[in-house]
This record gives sequence, C-alpha cells and structure tokens, in this order.
Amino acid sequence: MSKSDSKSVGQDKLLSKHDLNQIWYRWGFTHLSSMSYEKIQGHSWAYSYIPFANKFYKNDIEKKRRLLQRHSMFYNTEPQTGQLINGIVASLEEQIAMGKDVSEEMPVNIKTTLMGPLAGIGDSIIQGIIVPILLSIGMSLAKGGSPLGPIFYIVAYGIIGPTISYIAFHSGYKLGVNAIDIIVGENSKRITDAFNILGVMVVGALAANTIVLKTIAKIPMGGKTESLENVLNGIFPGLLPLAMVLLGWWLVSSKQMTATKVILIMTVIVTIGCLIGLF
Amino acid sequence: MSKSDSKSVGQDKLLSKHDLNQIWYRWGFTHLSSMSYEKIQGHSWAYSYIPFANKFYKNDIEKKRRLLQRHSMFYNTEPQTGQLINGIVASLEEQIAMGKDVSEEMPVNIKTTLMGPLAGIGDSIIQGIIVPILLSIGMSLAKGGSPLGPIFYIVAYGIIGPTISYIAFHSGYKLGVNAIDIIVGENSKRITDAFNILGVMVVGALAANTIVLKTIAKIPMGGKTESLENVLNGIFPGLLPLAMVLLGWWLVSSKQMTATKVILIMTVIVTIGCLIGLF
Amino acid sequence: MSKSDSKSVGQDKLLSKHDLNQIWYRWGFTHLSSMSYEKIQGHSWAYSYIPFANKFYKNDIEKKRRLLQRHSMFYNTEPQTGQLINGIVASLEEQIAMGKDVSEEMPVNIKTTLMGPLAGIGDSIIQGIIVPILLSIGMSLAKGGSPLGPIFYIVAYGIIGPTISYIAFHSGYKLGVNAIDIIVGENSKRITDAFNILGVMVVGALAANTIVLKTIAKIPMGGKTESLENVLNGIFPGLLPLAMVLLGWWLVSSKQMTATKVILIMTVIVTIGCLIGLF
Amino acid sequence: MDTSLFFPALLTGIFCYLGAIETPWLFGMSGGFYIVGRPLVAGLLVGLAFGDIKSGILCGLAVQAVFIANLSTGGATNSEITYAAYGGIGLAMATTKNPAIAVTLAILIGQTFGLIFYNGRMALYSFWNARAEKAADQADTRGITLNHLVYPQITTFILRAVPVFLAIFYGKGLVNWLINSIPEIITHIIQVLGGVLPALGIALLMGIVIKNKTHLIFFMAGFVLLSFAKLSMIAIVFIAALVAYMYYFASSNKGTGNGESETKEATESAVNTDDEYEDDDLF
Amino acid sequence: MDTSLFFPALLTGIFCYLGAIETPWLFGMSGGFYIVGRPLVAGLLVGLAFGDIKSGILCGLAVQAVFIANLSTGGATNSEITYAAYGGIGLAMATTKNPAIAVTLAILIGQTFGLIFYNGRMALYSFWNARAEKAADQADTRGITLNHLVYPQITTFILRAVPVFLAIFYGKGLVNWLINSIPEIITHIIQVLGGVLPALGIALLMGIVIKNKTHLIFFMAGFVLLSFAKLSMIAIVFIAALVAYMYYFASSNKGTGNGESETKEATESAVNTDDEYEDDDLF
Amino acid sequence: MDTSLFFPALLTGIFCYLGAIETPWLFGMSGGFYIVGRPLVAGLLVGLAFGDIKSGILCGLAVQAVFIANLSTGGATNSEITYAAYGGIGLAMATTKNPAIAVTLAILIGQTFGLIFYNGRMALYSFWNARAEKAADQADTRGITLNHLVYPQITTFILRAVPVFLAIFYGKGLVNWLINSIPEIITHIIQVLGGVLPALGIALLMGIVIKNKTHLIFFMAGFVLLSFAKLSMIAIVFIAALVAYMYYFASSNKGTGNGESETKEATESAVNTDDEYEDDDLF
Ligand SMILES: OC[C@H]1O[C@H](O)[C@@H](O)[C@@H](O)[C@@H]1O
Ligand SMILES: OC[C@H]1O[C@H](O)[C@@H](O)[C@@H](O)[C@@H]1O
Ligand SMILES: OC[C@H]1O[C@H](O)[C@@H](O)[C@@H](O)[C@@H]1O
Repeated sequence: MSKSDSKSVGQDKLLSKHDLNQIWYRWGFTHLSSMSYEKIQGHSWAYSYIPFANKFYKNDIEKKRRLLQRHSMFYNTEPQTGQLINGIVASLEEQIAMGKDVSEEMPVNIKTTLMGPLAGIGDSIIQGIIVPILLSIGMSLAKGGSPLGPIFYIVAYGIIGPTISYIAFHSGYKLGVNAIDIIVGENSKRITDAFNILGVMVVGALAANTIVLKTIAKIPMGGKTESLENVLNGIFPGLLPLAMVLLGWWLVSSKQMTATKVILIMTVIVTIGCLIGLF
Repeated sequence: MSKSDSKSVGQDKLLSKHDLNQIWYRWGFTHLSSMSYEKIQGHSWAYSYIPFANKFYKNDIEKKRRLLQRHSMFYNTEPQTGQLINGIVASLEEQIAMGKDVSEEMPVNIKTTLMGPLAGIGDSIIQGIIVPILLSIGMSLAKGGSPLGPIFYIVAYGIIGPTISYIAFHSGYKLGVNAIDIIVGENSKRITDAFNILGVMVVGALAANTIVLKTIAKIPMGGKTESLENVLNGIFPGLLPLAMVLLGWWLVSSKQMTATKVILIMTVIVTIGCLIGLF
Repeated sequence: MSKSDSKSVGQDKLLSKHDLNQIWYRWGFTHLSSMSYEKIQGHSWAYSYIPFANKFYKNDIEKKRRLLQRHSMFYNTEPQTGQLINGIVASLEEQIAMGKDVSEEMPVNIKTTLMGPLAGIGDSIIQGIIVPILLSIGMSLAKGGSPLGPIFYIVAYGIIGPTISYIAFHSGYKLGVNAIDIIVGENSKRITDAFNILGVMVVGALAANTIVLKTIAKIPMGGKTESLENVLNGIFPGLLPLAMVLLGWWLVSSKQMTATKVILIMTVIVTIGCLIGLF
Repeated sequence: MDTSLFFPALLTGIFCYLGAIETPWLFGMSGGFYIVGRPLVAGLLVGLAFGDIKSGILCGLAVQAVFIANLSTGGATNSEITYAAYGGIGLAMATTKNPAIAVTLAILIGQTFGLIFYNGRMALYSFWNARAEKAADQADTRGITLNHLVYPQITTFILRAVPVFLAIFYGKGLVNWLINSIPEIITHIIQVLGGVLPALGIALLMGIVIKNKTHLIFFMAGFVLLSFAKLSMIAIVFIAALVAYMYYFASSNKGTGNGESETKEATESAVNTDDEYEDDDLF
Repeated sequence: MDTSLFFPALLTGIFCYLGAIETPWLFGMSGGFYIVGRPLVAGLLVGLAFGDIKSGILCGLAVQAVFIANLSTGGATNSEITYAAYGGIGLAMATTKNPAIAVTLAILIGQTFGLIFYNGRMALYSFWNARAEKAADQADTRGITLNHLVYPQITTFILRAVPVFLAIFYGKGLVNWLINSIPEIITHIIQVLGGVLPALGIALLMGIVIKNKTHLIFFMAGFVLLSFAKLSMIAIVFIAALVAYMYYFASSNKGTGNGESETKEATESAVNTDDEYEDDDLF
Repeated sequence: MDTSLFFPALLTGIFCYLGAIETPWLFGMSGGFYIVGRPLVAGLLVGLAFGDIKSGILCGLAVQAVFIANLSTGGATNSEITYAAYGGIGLAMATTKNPAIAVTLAILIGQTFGLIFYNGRMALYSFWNARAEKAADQADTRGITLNHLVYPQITTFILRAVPVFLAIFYGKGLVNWLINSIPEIITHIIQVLGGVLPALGIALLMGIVIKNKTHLIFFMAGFVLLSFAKLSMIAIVFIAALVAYMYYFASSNKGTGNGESETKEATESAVNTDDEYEDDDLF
C-alpha cells in the first residue's frame, strides 16, 4: 500500500517540520560519532529517533524500546547522499506511529536493502568526483600560498555537502516507499550505470592528474643520451602513472589485496626503482 | 492513393520543367515580400501559382479562384529548406489539375502539417549551424580588413542557400505525398532528434565562441592583487558568457519572456556590473 | 554435435602438444611461401598437415591422400588472426582421425565460411591499426637518425604478431566448432561492427597523420599577399590531404577502380598542380 | 552638409533595402537577408560606397561580432540587423571610421529605431495582405502581384532607403556631437553590452533546439570543447556529427541490422496472435 | 622546549580532532572530515595557528597532492589523512616550514601511527557500541546519547588532540635529528612514493566504479583526455557527462519515445497470447 | 664499379628477399613482410650493411612516410614496398645518401619495376602450385614440401636478391646520371607525389572498413581529432575505442542486462504462439 493511499485515510501527518529537521540534523551531525567496524553508523539511528520516541511513544515504553532497538543495528552508507534512506524511513516510522498498516520490519528491510547501493553511488560521486575536482581547483588557486585556494574549497564543499544531505532527506520523506522503486527500479539501474560511466571516466582523468611518477634514466639515442622520460612522453604521456594505477587496480580487484599490502608492494617497487636509478 | 499509382493511370505528367521551375523561383524570390505577422509567407503561394492558374485553369475561373484562394492562407516555414513542401504541393496540384483522385484540401492539409516541423529544423540548421559557421570563418579571414572574409561568405552562402532550396523543391516534387512519411514518420523523428543533438552541441560551441564578457575586477591573492578574469579562466574559461546565456535561455524558455524583455534585463545587469566596476 | 560431446565418448585427445604446435608453426612460417593469385595460401594447409598425415594415416594412404587433397584448395585469410581457423580445423581433423562423427567436408566448409570475415577484420586491425600506429611511434623515435625507432618497431611487432598468431590458434583449437558461433553469431556481428567503427576512426586519424599535400600558391589579402596554405590551415587544417583521400576512396569504392588507375589519376593531378604552381 | 556624402549615403540606403528580410530581388532571403543583410558583407559594401574598403570591413567585422547570433523565427527577430548594420557602419564611415563607434551606433539603432521600423512595417503590410486576399478571392492575378510584390516593396524601400540615406546625409553633426558628449561610462556599457547581446540570439536558438532539459549536457559539451579544448567551430561540427549519429543509432531498437526485422517480426507475430486471440474469443 | 609552540601545537591538536571522520561538531563528515580533514584546509588552519599563513598553505598544498585520492569506504581507509595532515604540516611548521618535509612526515605518520591509532580507536569504540546497544534495549535514551556521542568523542579527543599536541610540542628535536640524519636516498624514495600513493586511492575508487572489465575503456579515455589532450578535470567532467548520457540513452530499448511502448506492447501481447496458449492447453 | 659496394649490395639484396611477403624464414609475414619489409627497418638494416646507420635510418624514415599506408589484401598490393624500400634506400646509400633521393627512387621502383616483378612472380608461382596440387593428389608429401616451399623460395630469391644486388652494384652511374639530368620539376612532382601516395593505401583501407556511407562521420571525426585537435594516433585509438564500445553497446536491443532476455522472451513466446497459431489452423 503506497504512502499516499494510506495518508488519504484519516490523519495525514504526524511529524512537524521541526520533528523532521531534528531527525535530519541529528543524523547529519552524529552519523559516524561512534563508528566501529562492528556497527559503523548503526547507533546514530537510535540517537536520531530519541526525540521522536519521547514524543510519540512516551506512554508506550514497549513500542519505544522496539523503535530504539530496531534502529541500533549495523548500518552503513554514504552519510550525505544516504539521507535519502533516512527520509524514507522517517515517512515509514510516521506511518507506524500513526498506527497505519506498515509493519515494523519494513524500515529495517529498507535500510538493509538500500544502504549498499547508496553507499556505492554516493562514495563514487562524492569521493570520486566532487571532492577531487573541488580540491584540484582549490589547489590551483592556492599556488604561491594564496588562501583563496582553501577558502574556495571550504565554501564550495560547505555548500554542496549539506545541500545534498538536505535534499536527499526531504526527497526521501516526500516519496516514502515509492522512492524504493525509483532507487532499485529498472530505470534507476540505468541511471546508476550511467553515473558509473561518468565516474569511471572522471577517475581515469583523476589518475592522470594526480599520480606522479617520472623516470630519471637516460638512454642512448643517436650518439647523445636522451632522457627516457622525454621519450616516454613523446609516445604516451603518463605511462608510468598509468602502469602504477593499473597494477594497483589489478591487485585490489583481481588479487583481492588489502590497501596495506598494495602500499607495501608499491613501496618495494619505488624503492627498487630508486636504488637502480630508474626513478 | 500514392502519386506513382495514380500516374500510371492515363496521362503521367502535366507540368513541364519550365512550369516547375517557375513555381520554384517565384517562391524562391518572393517568399517574404509581403510578410506581416498576419500572413507571413501566405500570399507568396498564390503568387507562385499565377502562371499555373493561367495555364491550366484559364477556362475554369471557379477552379482558378479556388486554387488562388487556398494558397492565400497564413503560411510560414523556413523558406529554403521549406521548398520541400512547395515541391510536394506542386505534385499534388498537378494531380488535381489532371483530375486525379486528390482532394483540394490535401495541399492545404499538407502545408499546415509540415510547415511547423520544417521551420524548426530549417531554422536551427541554417541560422544555428550554417550561417554562424560560415560567418566565423569569414570573420577570421577578414581580420586586418581583408575583403577575402566577406567574399568567402558571399560565395559560400550564395552557393549553399539556393542549392538547398533547389534540391528541397525537386525532392519534394519527386516524392510527392510519399515525402510526408519520410518527414513525419518514425525514422524521420529519429533523424530530427539526431539533428537536434548536433544543433545543441554546435550552439553550445557558438555560445563559447561569440559571447564576450570579461570582468575587470581584481582580487587579493597572496599579498598582491590578481585579475579575477585570470583566476576564472584558470577554473572555467568562459564562465561569465556561459552564465549569461544560461540566464537568457532560462528567461526565454522557463519564464517565457520576450526577446525585448531579456535585452532589458541584460542591459540592467551589464549597467550595474559596469557601475560597480565588475565589467 | 559439439566437440565436447563427442570427446566425452571414448578417447578424448589425439594430438599431443607437439603435434599441435607443429601444425601451428608450419602455417606460421609458410602461409604465403607459394602464394599465387590462383591458390594464395592454399598449399600451406597441406604442408602443415604433412606430419599429421604421416603419423595418423601412415597405414591408410587413401585417407592421407584425401586429407592432403582437401587441404590443397584455394584459401586466403589474414594469416595471423586467421590462425583461429587453423585451430578450429585442427580440432576437427583430430575428430576425423579418431573416427568421430565429423564429416570430411566439415573442415573445408569451415575454411571457406570463415576465411572471408577473418581476412576483413584481420587486415583492418593489423594493417589498418596496429602496424601504422607502431610505425608512427617508431618514426617519431627515429627522428635525427636514432636506431631506437626501428628497434622499437622490431621488438613491438615481433612480440605482437606471433602472440596474436599463437593465441588465435589455441583459442580456435580449444573452442572447436563452437568457435563458429562466436565468429559468425549475432554478438560477433556486433563486435565486428564495433571494431569497424574503431577502424574507421583510426583510419581517419591515419589519413590526417600521413598524407602530406601543401599548396605553395599565394593569394592577395588586404594589400599584401598571403600564403594560401596558411589561410586553409586557419579554416580547415589538412583540407587538401582530406580531399585527396576522399577522392581516392570514391574512385576505389564507387568507381571500382584498381589501385594502379588511382595512382595514375593522382599522378596526373599532382603533375598538373605542380605545373600551374599550386603544389 | 557634405555633398560628397550624397552618393555614399544613397548607396548605403539602397543596400539597407536590398539586405532586408522582405526583399525579393536577390533570390529572397538567400541573397538578401542572409548575404547582403549580414554586417560582415555590409562592411564590404559600405566600404565600396565610401571608397575605403579596409575601414568598411573593419567596421563590418566589429558589428558582425555583436549580431552573429541574430535570429529571425516566425517573423520575429531579436535585433533589426539590417538597419543596425547599414545605419551603424554607414554613420561611422561618414564620421570617424572607428569600429567601436560603428558598434555603438549599430546597437543603438538596431535595438531601438530598427525594431520600431521593423514592427511598423509588419503592421503596414497587413493592409496589402488584405488587398491581396481579396484579389485572390476574385482570381485577380494582377491584383495579387501588385499587393504581394509591388506595393509592399515600394513601402519597404521608403521605410529603409530613405531614413538611412537621411540619417547618414544629415546625421553627421549629431553623431559627432554624441561622440563628444556621451560620457565614457555609457560608451563602456554599450561596448560590454555588445559582447553580451549574442547571448540572446543563442538563448533563442537553444529554445528551438533543446527539446529536453537533459540535452543541456550536449550544450555544455559543445561549450567546453570550444572554451577549454580550444577547438574551432568546424572541428566541433564534426564531433557533434559523430555524437548525433551515435544518438541516432542508439535511438533505434534494432540490433545490428537484422535485429530491426526481428523485432518487427516479434511485434507482428504478436499482433497476429493477438488477432488470433480475438478470433478465438469469438468461438 | 620552545614554549611559544604551546598554543600553535594545542590548536593543531584540536584541529586534528575536528577534522576526524568521527567528529560530529561541523555537521559530521560534511564540515569535518571532508573540509577540516583535507590537507589543503589543514594548511590554512595550521598556518593561522603558527601565524604564517603562506608557509602553511604551501605545506598543505604539497601534502594534499599526496592524499588527493584518499578514500574511506565501509569505514576502512587507505591512509589516515587527518593525522597525516596535522601531524605532517604541524611538525614541519614547527621546524623547517619546508613543504617537502611536511610531505615526508605526513606519509610516515599517515601510513604508520595514523593507521594504527585509527584502527585502535575503531576497536575501542566497539566497547561504547555494546553499551549503546544495551541502552537501546532498555529504552534508555540518555544512555544512547552518552555512549553514541559523549564518551566516544572524549575517546577520540584524547587519541587525536593529545598525541598531535605532544608530537609537535616535544617532537621538534626528533624531527630536526631525522632531517639531518636520514640518508638522502630515503628522502628521495619517500618523495617518489608521495607521487605514487594517490594510485592506491584511485585503484580503490576503480574497484567501486568499474563493474565490468570492458569499462576500462572509459577509464582509458578519461586518462588520455587529460594526459594527451591536456584537458582540465572540469572539461572532462562535462565530456564524461555526455558519454554517460549517451550510455543511458542507449541502455534503454525504447526507440524515440513511442518505441518503448511498442516493445512493451509486443511483450505484453506476447504474454497475453502466452496465457492464451496455456488456456488453450487446458481444453 | 666500386668493389667496396659488393658486400653491402649483396646484403641489401638478401634483405630484400627476407622482407618479401612470401618469405617464410622469419615466421612468415610476422617477421618478414611486417618487420624486415618495412622501410623504417630497411633503413636500419641497409645502414648496417653500408656501415652508416644514421644515414640509413634517415633514408628509411623518409621512405617509410610514403609507404606507411601500404596495404596488401587478397594478395594484391598498392605498391611493392620491399623492392621500393631496399632498392630505393640501397641505391641512395650507394650514391648521395640523400633521403629525398631515396624517396624518389623508392617511388619509381615501387610503382614500376616492383609491381611488375611482384605480379610476374605471382604468375610464375602458379606453376609450382599446379605441381604441389598434383603431389597432394598422390599423397606425395615430399612433393608438397618441394613445390610449396623449396622451389618457390628459390624463384623468389632469384627475382629479388639478384636484381637488387645488380641494381645497386651497377646502378650507381645510372642513378648519378639521373640525379644530374632529371629536371627539377620532375623531382618536385615526385616529392609531392610521395606525400600523396599514402592516400591510396588509406583509400583502400577505407574500402575495407567503411561498410556504410554514413560511417564517413567516424572517419571525419578521426581526421579532425588529429588535424584540428592535434591529438596523437595513440590518444585517438583510445577515444575511438570508447566510441566503438558505445556503438557496440547501442547495437544491442537489450536494456541493462535483463532487457535482452525480455526481448528474447517476447520473440520466443511470439514464436511459440506462432506455432500455436499454425496448430490452431490445423483444426
Ligand atoms: O521560423 C520560420 C521562418 O519564419 C519567418 O518566415 C522568418 O522569421 C524566417 O526567417 C523563418 O525561417
Ligand atoms: O562506504 C560508505 C561509508 O562507509 C563509512 O561510513 C565511511 O567510510 C564513509 O566515508 C563511507 O561513505
Ligand atoms: O586479405 C587477406 C590476406 O590476403 C593475402 O594473403 C595477403 O594480401 C595478406 O596480406 C592478407 O592479409
């Protein structure tokens, strides 16, 4: 039964603008404030629902207990884009509190279903696209020590981050369970795939832009010696950085190595390269 | 009944090469010679059909009257690419004059059906792609005052414009009503969409190429002041022109403003910008 | 009946690693060693199967004769990528020699069916993409007379060519008749089409990179004279080479001219152009 | 009054008529509005009239930049490019020959008098239209010719050649006074405005070609290829053609040729069986 | 001990706490980890603390380059960027103000102590989690607040602000000794490693976005557009958006709008008839 | 006759044999035609033979540019690249060591004698083919070996190594005479022709890869990316790979994976019902 259906029956809303914003910003501030590998963001849910619990279940300690309990489980997603889920769940908890025909497992199921996909797409958009691009602009503005660089970054991300969070939460609340169709439906699959393509291309550019590895070797060329780096640049600029990142990717994805192991391998390669006069 | 079918019955053709060319160039010369918002190109049809009327309906004043009347209605399309319609209608009027089974409403319907789509695609190809590109080449050749620039443009468009007109007319005549399928059919929708995509990209480039707006403000940067224009160019060359055109587009398409209002708004922005030392 | 099916019945393999490699390198070395327009690579098949014939049909002269005969027919494909066919046929001849239910026409049919498509895709990948690209890198390294250029090319193609040959042969053998589906199936059509697109773009770049035709004419421009080449470069760099290659393509594909005729026509154009002071 | 201005001014007036959108003589818009009507061409022609081709072209070049995205659709236009070109360049040639002055005058004329005259003329033409319609109703071919071609053209000639001639012949003093007395900030504003004006034409073009907000992606790509990658318009046309072809290709639901027929078959056989289904229903 | 270091060191320690991934005070990650936690911002803040903004920013710039592809997914991270930034920049500012030293120290700290402290803290938090869970089971909202917010934050503050403060306040001598006694080859290796480190973050990102090996084609295109065509990141984002849109467009099997319904109809009527088929079977 | 030319000339002749398309010894075409047969490699080898590597490579470089789009398909070729390379470079090395002379000679030899010898040899081989065929009919494996490998290779060796050796050893005088007496305009024409010749190979390649006239769009895009955007061939290969992948992706009518099966199902069920339809017909 869709949220709009059920709402047309009897009372329509329970949560005031203020209630909603409380749920939003409690999560927005504390999502990771007790992060362990065991629970990660789990308890932030319970914390977000404290005012809700006190307001709507103040006379029904059992319901209150169940509410806080079901929102103390392991949970993890990208916390800013992931506010979409918080919005959806808010609309469901509202239904439950109004006594509508929504089971108490529903919010839990939705959390576990959606947190994975949203973590993937959220991390790649925020950490893979937005942050590195803003940082590269900021870095170019900071050349020579100008405070414009960090200030640009602070202002830009300071607007973008909370805005994403706010819009995601309120869209989630407005759409309610319907949001699920949008998130896991056929068309959403296509949109996610397209964002992935965008992400892959940008990450490729990021690799070329950020990894620095130059060879200092010289090779004989028509009598004189010529810097190998120049020769490589004539053929394929950025070949060494490319080789490094492809190696890293292969170790991470095909060999399932941990980040630490990959760092060790890279350190060994760099060390040997430096010792034999390659880098 | 298709034109080829009907032609196989009895007499096959009525219009000589000369008759056809007369219809073509009478439109070609006078399409807008009496343009008002009321009729725009309407009367040019009647004018094009004067020789036809005199030749084939000289004894049937009523038919002649009806012919001239039905070609005196409001009509507007891109006049060069739009010759396609003139060609189709010529083939239909030929049928009618031969007494074939084609109703007199047919040409009128075809004109009203096709003039819209052809105006859209014709305007965007001619005014959106061909003319600006030829002009930008001409302008680069005219640097320093060389007559090569305007001469290049005169020759180039002088060939392209009439050629489009001629080919469009004769294709229309050859295809007859079959042309309609081609113009409004499924595949044509795809082709039009593709041309639109082409148009949108070229118009994007045109915006970057033609709009000029630079800031003369200076900003403090690491002790010294730095030109804001340089800083912006480092981040996003052409950001101000882009902002202007997006504003214009938003006003035109979302706010449904008239061109004059948009000019006023832009003048206000530019004036304020100049007064506060921004531009 | 698929190869894996038949193999599951009774004996599974006949050819040792050494037998297989013999078939592979005998073709690899001698594919064109007796090339005429009549047979091209035909006899290289018979030659490849001499050890096979001597080993498996040493007591059955008739079968041996039929084997060598059916592998003496006209045959032509790109010899390196085409080893795929040699691999498939090896798996079939193995079946036949083991007395499995595979008709002796099968290898012949497969050869005639597949040699065409593989020649097309093989030639365009090797002669259209790999070789010109390696050569252009080699040429840039050879500037000033450095042996690095030719050495790079020798090493690069010396690895790529035989590797393609080896992988193609062994994939063909492993897949057996199943390879046919992969080569002529629906998806393979899509892959081939995509490779063609890749080829067309690279060939376009190749044209711009390799054809050299400059005009030495001067044109008057704002009082002084200006080199026509500079003017053209301002409008469309490489316009003359483009015109030449499009002419060549039109002659070859639409006019079905032979290469020699095209060379004659180009020579005439160049001669006239030189005589009138254009080139 | 400078009598040596008489013929240049007259010629400029006539060119302004020949470049009008409604002029038939040069194969309609093809040779008129789209060729003679362009400021780049106007520069050459006015330069010839004034006997100083180079200055003419330099003025034309400057004015063309402002009006490169001039758009006329459905009879409406964002600037009256012909008055702007011939008025602006003509007056500049009659006074300082300074391209910046030509631009300033062209903008002033194009966006004010020009548009007023243009719309006035459009209104006047309704009168001839009504008469042409009546002529058609009476199968009076001569009446059609007169009211579609002859009278309207006389109207246009009077409305274009005459004022432009007068403005150039008598306007010299006024323009000189303007040049000297307009405060610098106003000139500066008009100059900046000249750079911004093409944005309107382009915005109108966007209105025509952008059918779907997401297509702004293609607009941005075109913008970026020019502004960041510094490609020329011509190069971008070819790249855009590739993108458009891919779009076309993807818009079909055919596979690789035979896919199309397959799907068609599927649809058809489905339809057949649908019919069958209905037939079955009958029994 | 240089007592003038007291306040700068203290402030740097506090910033290191405020930039931590688990700090709530600046709207969680948005203002904490993603803003204060970035070395570029750290440069400004530490520069302010030490009263030398320019040197601070130059150090921040250098350190940011190494950690630009820092990635934190599923709670795991490839480098402890906050310790690295504040430890490295802070110690450099306290000694030579040399960006290269800042980078060296940041890498050393980020990849060793940093990761150890990070994972240690993660483990400690399980303790608070268990108590928070119990509180929830008892509907004890105060317990939740204490164990989700208060105690963990005290833990973090102790684990971040204190060691960083101590390191800067007392570490000056050690760092000077390191700078003077580390052989040049080691410094060189660490510098080269700084250039290579972003490869790991990017490799991890690739692991997230590349769902299909053939999509390496898009990765290579992005790489090439930057390394060969020298386009900027922003330009590439727009081109990538075009490609992504085309991918989205092609991923549907709709034609040009009505195609979609056509295919659907085909499927549906096929399904209908399929039902019919089954019905037929019954009789 | 210059006897010091004997060994260089002999070696060049042998190389000309080893680079022939029909030479088996270097793993067939892989090491022969595609490596030793390339003028770039010929430059190095002839340079070694003449003891002047640098001049050899410079000649090879110049000749390679002319023949970079040399194409051999279906046994037919547009220029005899091996004769051209070894004849042209060899004779130039024996005389002026001037790359322009090498190019002129290579074109002359490649397009005349070269093609004649090539086609003559192809004709002669039919003779050995006939004998090889007979040998196969008689299961005479030795006969196959002799007529497929031994005799043809002797033929080729004679037709390649001998004339090239003789031309270089005895041709010096003729070439010097040619160089001095050919009018400059002819040299100029041949030079220009050298720039144009690759157009033929590329036209032939286009004939292979362009299946559909609209695909010229991709050709133009590739051209423009190099000529306007100044990208290198390698960069364009990657961009072309992206475009090709998008084409591949769009060519399927699958949606995002499950779409494919959907359409298949539609087709299948349609087919099923089609059968049903026929069954129905029977009753
Ligand atoms: O829009 C179609 C058509 O309308 C009017 O006739 C004029 O504005 C033309 O320039 C335009 O092509
Ligand atoms: O991966 C989802 C999410 O996991 C953890 O919460 C942190 O690593 C976040 O940075 C990340 O966004
Ligand atoms: O076209 C296939 C094949 O034909 C002949 O064997 C030769 O021209 C080869 O170079 C070519 O690859």
